[in-house]
Amino acid sequence: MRALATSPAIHETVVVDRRETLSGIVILGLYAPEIARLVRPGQYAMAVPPGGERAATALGVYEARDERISLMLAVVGVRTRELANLQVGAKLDLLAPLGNGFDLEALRDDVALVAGGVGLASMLLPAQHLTASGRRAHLYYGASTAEALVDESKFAELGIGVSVATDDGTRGYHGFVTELLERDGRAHDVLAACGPSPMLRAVGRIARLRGVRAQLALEETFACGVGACWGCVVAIDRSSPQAPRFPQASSAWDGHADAASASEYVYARICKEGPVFWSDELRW
Amino acid sequence: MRALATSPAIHETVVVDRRETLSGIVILGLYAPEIARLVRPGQYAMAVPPGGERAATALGVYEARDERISLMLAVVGVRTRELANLQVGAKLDLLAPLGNGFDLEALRDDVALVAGGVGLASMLLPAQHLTASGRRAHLYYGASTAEALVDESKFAELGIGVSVATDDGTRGYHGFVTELLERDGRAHDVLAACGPSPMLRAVGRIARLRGVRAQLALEETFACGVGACWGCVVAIDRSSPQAPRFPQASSAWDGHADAASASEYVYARICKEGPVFWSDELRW
Amino acid sequence: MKLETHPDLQVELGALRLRVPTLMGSGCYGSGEEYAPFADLAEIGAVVLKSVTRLPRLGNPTPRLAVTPSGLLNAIGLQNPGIEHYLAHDVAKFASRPCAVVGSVAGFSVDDYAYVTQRLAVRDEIHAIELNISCPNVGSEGETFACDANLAEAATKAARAVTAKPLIVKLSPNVTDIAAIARVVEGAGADALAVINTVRGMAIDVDRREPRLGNAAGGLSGPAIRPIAVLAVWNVAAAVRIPIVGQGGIESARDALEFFLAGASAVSIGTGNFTDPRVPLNVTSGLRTYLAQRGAGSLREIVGTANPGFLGPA
Amino acid sequence: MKLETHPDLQVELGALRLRVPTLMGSGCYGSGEEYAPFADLAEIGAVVLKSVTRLPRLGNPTPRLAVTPSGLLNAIGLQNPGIEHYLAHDVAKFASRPCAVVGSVAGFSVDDYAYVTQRLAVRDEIHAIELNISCPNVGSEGETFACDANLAEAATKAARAVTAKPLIVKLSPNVTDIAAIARVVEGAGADALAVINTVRGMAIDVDRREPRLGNAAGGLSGPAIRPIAVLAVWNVAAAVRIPIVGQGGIESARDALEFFLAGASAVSIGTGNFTDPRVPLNVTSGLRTYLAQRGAGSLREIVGTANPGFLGPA
Ligand SMILES: Cc1cc2nc3c(=O)[nH]c(=O)nc-3n(C[C@H](O)[C@H](O)[C@H](O)COP(=O)(O)OP(=O)(O)OC[C@H]3O[C@@H](n4cnc5c(N)ncnc54)[C@H](O)[C@@H]3O)c2cc1C
Ligand SMILES: Cc1cc2nc3c(=O)[nH]c(=O)nc-3n(C[C@H](O)[C@H](O)[C@H](O)COP(=O)(O)OP(=O)(O)OC[C@H]3O[C@@H](n4cnc5c(N)ncnc54)[C@H](O)[C@@H]3O)c2cc1C
Ligand SMILES: Cc1cc2nc3c(=O)[nH]c(=O)nc-3n(C[C@H](O)[C@H](O)[C@H](O)COP(=O)(O)O)c2cc1C
Ligand SMILES: Cc1cc2nc3c(=O)[nH]c(=O)nc-3n(C[C@H](O)[C@H](O)[C@H](O)COP(=O)(O)O)c2cc1C
Ligand code: FES
Ligand code: FES
Repeated sequence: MRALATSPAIHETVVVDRRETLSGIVILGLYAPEIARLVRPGQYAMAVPPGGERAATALGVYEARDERISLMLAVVGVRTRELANLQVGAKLDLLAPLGNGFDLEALRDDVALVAGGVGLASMLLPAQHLTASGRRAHLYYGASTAEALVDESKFAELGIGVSVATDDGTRGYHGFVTELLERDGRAHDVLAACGPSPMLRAVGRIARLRGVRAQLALEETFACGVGACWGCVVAIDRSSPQAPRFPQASSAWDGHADAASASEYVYARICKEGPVFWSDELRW
Repeated sequence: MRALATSPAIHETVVVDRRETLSGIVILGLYAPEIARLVRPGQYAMAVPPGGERAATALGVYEARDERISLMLAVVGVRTRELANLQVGAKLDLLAPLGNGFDLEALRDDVALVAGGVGLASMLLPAQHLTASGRRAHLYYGASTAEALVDESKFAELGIGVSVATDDGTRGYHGFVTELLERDGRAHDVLAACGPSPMLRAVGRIARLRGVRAQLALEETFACGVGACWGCVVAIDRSSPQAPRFPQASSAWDGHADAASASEYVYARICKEGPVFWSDELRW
Repeated sequence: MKLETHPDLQVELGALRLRVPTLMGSGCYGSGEEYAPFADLAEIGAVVLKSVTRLPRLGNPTPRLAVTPSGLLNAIGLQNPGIEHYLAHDVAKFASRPCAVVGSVAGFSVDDYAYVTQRLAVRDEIHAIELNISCPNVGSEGETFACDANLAEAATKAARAVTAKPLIVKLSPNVTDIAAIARVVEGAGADALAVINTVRGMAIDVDRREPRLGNAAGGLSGPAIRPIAVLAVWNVAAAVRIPIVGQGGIESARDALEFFLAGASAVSIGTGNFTDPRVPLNVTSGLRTYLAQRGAGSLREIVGTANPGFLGPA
Repeated sequence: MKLETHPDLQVELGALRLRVPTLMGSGCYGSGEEYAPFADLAEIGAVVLKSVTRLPRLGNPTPRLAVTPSGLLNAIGLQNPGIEHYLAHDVAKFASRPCAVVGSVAGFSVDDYAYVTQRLAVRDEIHAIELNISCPNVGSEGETFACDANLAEAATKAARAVTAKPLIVKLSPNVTDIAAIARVVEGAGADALAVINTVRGMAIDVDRREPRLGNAAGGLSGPAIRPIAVLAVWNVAAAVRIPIVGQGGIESARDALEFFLAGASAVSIGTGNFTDPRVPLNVTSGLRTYLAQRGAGSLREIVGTANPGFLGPA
């Protein structure tokens, strides 16, 4: 996506609000006036671990309003557990805003927003932006079970239709959200999605079949989050505007010997060139 | 000290109360009926780290009453920080009660209790026991600064005299608590002390000079806390009843060669044979 | 009773058959009784006893422990009463353990290993011998037996020659090529390999300006070294056919599974017990669930399945 | 201005003089500009650039990172555009950095090291060369240069022969005796040693039953390896007289001090930047406080003071 003119920095924020859903998802409200002002839809923050000893954690900026932002956390490992345990009053330092968000101009008239799990965190700001600029959107939202579906109402309040799916059928469509999207009759000009990789791949396939384009907000294990370590990459078309300038190269560890073996793709950094990519440019 | 007939176990406790002093010492109140019933003065608990990934932490049992106990925490490293961050409602698993506490019968008529820093945590139960059985005691209590002196009132309430010292002179005697003890006119039959090693060594020296005995509750980095790893040892007189049965041995890594080189001491486990030892039996 | 809900966790390390594939690491579990109030020893596979030497040893000066990020440094220095006192006073008690008992032998010369193994292995209370070859050899400038293929081979052969009991040899990660040492030790007659012992390390007290351990250097254990241990197992599993006891930082069934999938037939839990004595039981129950969920009838079915190079116990 | 409140933190690595003794680890700090929004580059000693090879390399398949207890596994696979593209498009930009710039050279043959060093070292934007010898040598069954004294010596000599710029050689901890390698590399003409590169490791995804890294194995960094790194510095400092750049898990001034007291003249921060980009500045300010509190006029005064075997830079 196009580089945005926001300048990231380290911000010292404070937890001012903490919600925990039945399914254990935690939403941390933070006093963070500068981030709230600067952040664009689809950008993220790196949360400095309060106890040190591990890399910072990448988190989408979920809400941003009135000097506050919020983060939505699913506990999957030690880093997210440590963050989810933060209580009101705790300090949290963030590197933000980071990455290139969605290309909002390219999200034209009728947009399908597709969210899987806490991928929802990256969908609210785009939804607000789309409705504010008078465009139509519909949210397809999937989770493992009914309890794990959170905050749909925030989308409905924007006047956005919401269709939900659960893996176990406890609410809405019984199955994956991408199956729901496929079966759904509605035609959309463009898709925008955030969620686990298999879901994003399926969204890419659906877009191809429908002859529309899809913007995918990718997730991968990050270390630096600022483009310094080349750890968070995804294979992308050499011709993509997001592809790093890079001569033809070999792909193997013994690459010293066969630079001639050209490859069609190069690795782009999700944290820097992304996290949002056009699905038809990915080679994954 | 003599082995006590309490049987340790793993207890699942819950934080029911949390106090934090100005100097950052945290006192966690726990619902732990069995420990409250079983614990003897000078025993300790091993706190299972809520996040795993590190050894359990040894903590003296500070208070015990009405199905509750409390722990007093000074944050010195990652483990104590993690525990000090626990909030009311959090679960905490404890291996307890552990170790041999003070030999209360040997603490005869007039006892000087000497506490340094959070060593105070191991002094309240003995103080309660002594006053309940009609014996006299006086508390000498030292800390770095006035703010770090906590809960003296709990001792005063028992009718125990309290003399305090601070390293920076912000309250009480300006200097080490052991200097205060030395200058103090009062004669005591016996000393009982808990605090940092240098303080305990000084208490041992004072006892020797005065011709009385001292029971010292030692601290050392623990790993298992149950006598399994031999990591927490202190050198002790071979003839002490607390000394492990052990043939004469060499002390060096190349001990294969010179078992004949007899030593006067052996290493006893602080967690198992202790944590309380008679100062005149230590060879440290 | 459906097979899937009771997957078979049995494992054989040479002739040592264990009901469950969990051993308690040498030096970390005492003789078992220390942990009896906190864990049901009938539910663990074996306790590996603290290493014993020919002559008594006082052990290292204090401090012997230092906590590091997700790890523990130790330098106990093999404090033990020596084999004769051990045989006379300690070994008889091991008969009452409701799990297998593995004796651990340490030494400073090939002759030490032979002598102590022979003396210990004749006792019925001892079901198998583990050779802790991570001691310096006094004959060759303090080089560690486990860090030199010739010394490792000699110690293994010496122990093998004096006992028919199952012989586990414990390898050190502090080498350039652990697979090469493993191959030599297999050839010398080991029935199984313990992979890995602690990683050399040091912490310095910056206030006192000296090492935090009395012995200066020590051995690093715990979750910090798990990735190092998993790779060592992976590499050894592609080099030998005898079973491997994987160890280093195991605190959960998922941690243990990393070792099984890399090619370990059993696992050992040391420092994990210091975190929580329930770890060994959590591991076995978690393994049962994992296998049942995947319809596997036995642990054996998944051993080495993540490792394309896995040779497999013969 | 009292001397004690402004202790001298300067360090010399051969002819490379740094105002403050902090280098940013190769591969962890990009070319510096990535961290410019978060850290004042004028306050760091040097950025060590991502390693560059003779030919372009796409790098390893994904995933390339896995988080482990207090550690990070990486297998980037030296993704880089190759020396020619690098010289043509990237190097000129480094001139604007307000700190020293150290080029990092990787290779798969002795000739690679010589060639890339020569091409890179002539550029004024590059103030020193670090030789990353942790790559497999294709000529000898994939053995790593840093794990074989002969290969390490050959690579160092080859680089030394083609440049007079300060030459730092980066050693691997994955060896039986790092001090022996250090001695050979010193003899081959290195001006300084970087100790240590990452420790080999692996993590396995037990759900998918395969290694979590696309490359299977990777390098472990971060606080988990700090004790391993401190001991490596301690041992190397007793074996050589050239300065040592200590690294492995540094996140604070206290962490850095462990390395200085063990015998390092400077430190490098890699993974610590991923924890918090303020780590390098916290390290220098913490060092100043530590020295001032002890009345030390310079960092040099305390280097190696915990290590009785310390030989000291000549
Ligand atoms: C741009 C971006 C935006 C993001 N936004 C959000 C957001 O808004 N909210 C949010 O909750 N998350 C978000 N994420 C994801 C979040 O960053 C990760 O979930 C987090 O970094 C995980 O860190 P951790 O240490 O908790 O888990 P890790 O320890 O890193 O574990 C990560 C995964 O590995 C698995 N795992 C761990 N150990 C093993 C093992 N032994 N075997 C097999 N699998 C294992 C875990 O179960 C988990 O699925 C985002 C990620 C990116 C890149
Ligand atoms: C029987 C017994 C009873 C105890 N009772 C209590 C009690 O009631 N309350 C209480 O608060 N504590 C008590 N302790 C002490 C407590 O167990 C320890 O303080 C705790 O284990 C420290 O763990 P940690 O991980 O927080 O610190 P660690 O990380 O283990 O650090 C311990 C010490 O090492 C220092 N240190 C860490 N890193 C470095 C470094 N790089 N250089 C130099 N020094 C360093 C720390 O500053 C600290 O002083 C007791 C101990 C024992 C043995
Ligand atoms: C305190 C302590 C003492 C140990 N003593 C011995 C020993 O005597 N013999 C031995 O072979 N291994 C010994 N070890 C190594 C462990 O058995 C184990 O191999 C190692 O710690 C790695 O596993 P872990 O991370 O699960 O602890 C010891 C480890 C620790 C932590
Ligand atoms: C993501 C990542 C990439 C790295 N890339 C390189 C590299 O290209 N060349 C190199 O010499 N070292 C590389 N390293 C090693 C670091 O420079 C450093 O020596 C090591 O990580 C130990 O220090 P640390 O714990 O502070 O990170 C890399 C480390 C990481 C974590
Ligand atoms: S996480 Fe480091 S480059 Fe993306
Ligand atoms: S801490 Fe293990 S024996 Fe005391």
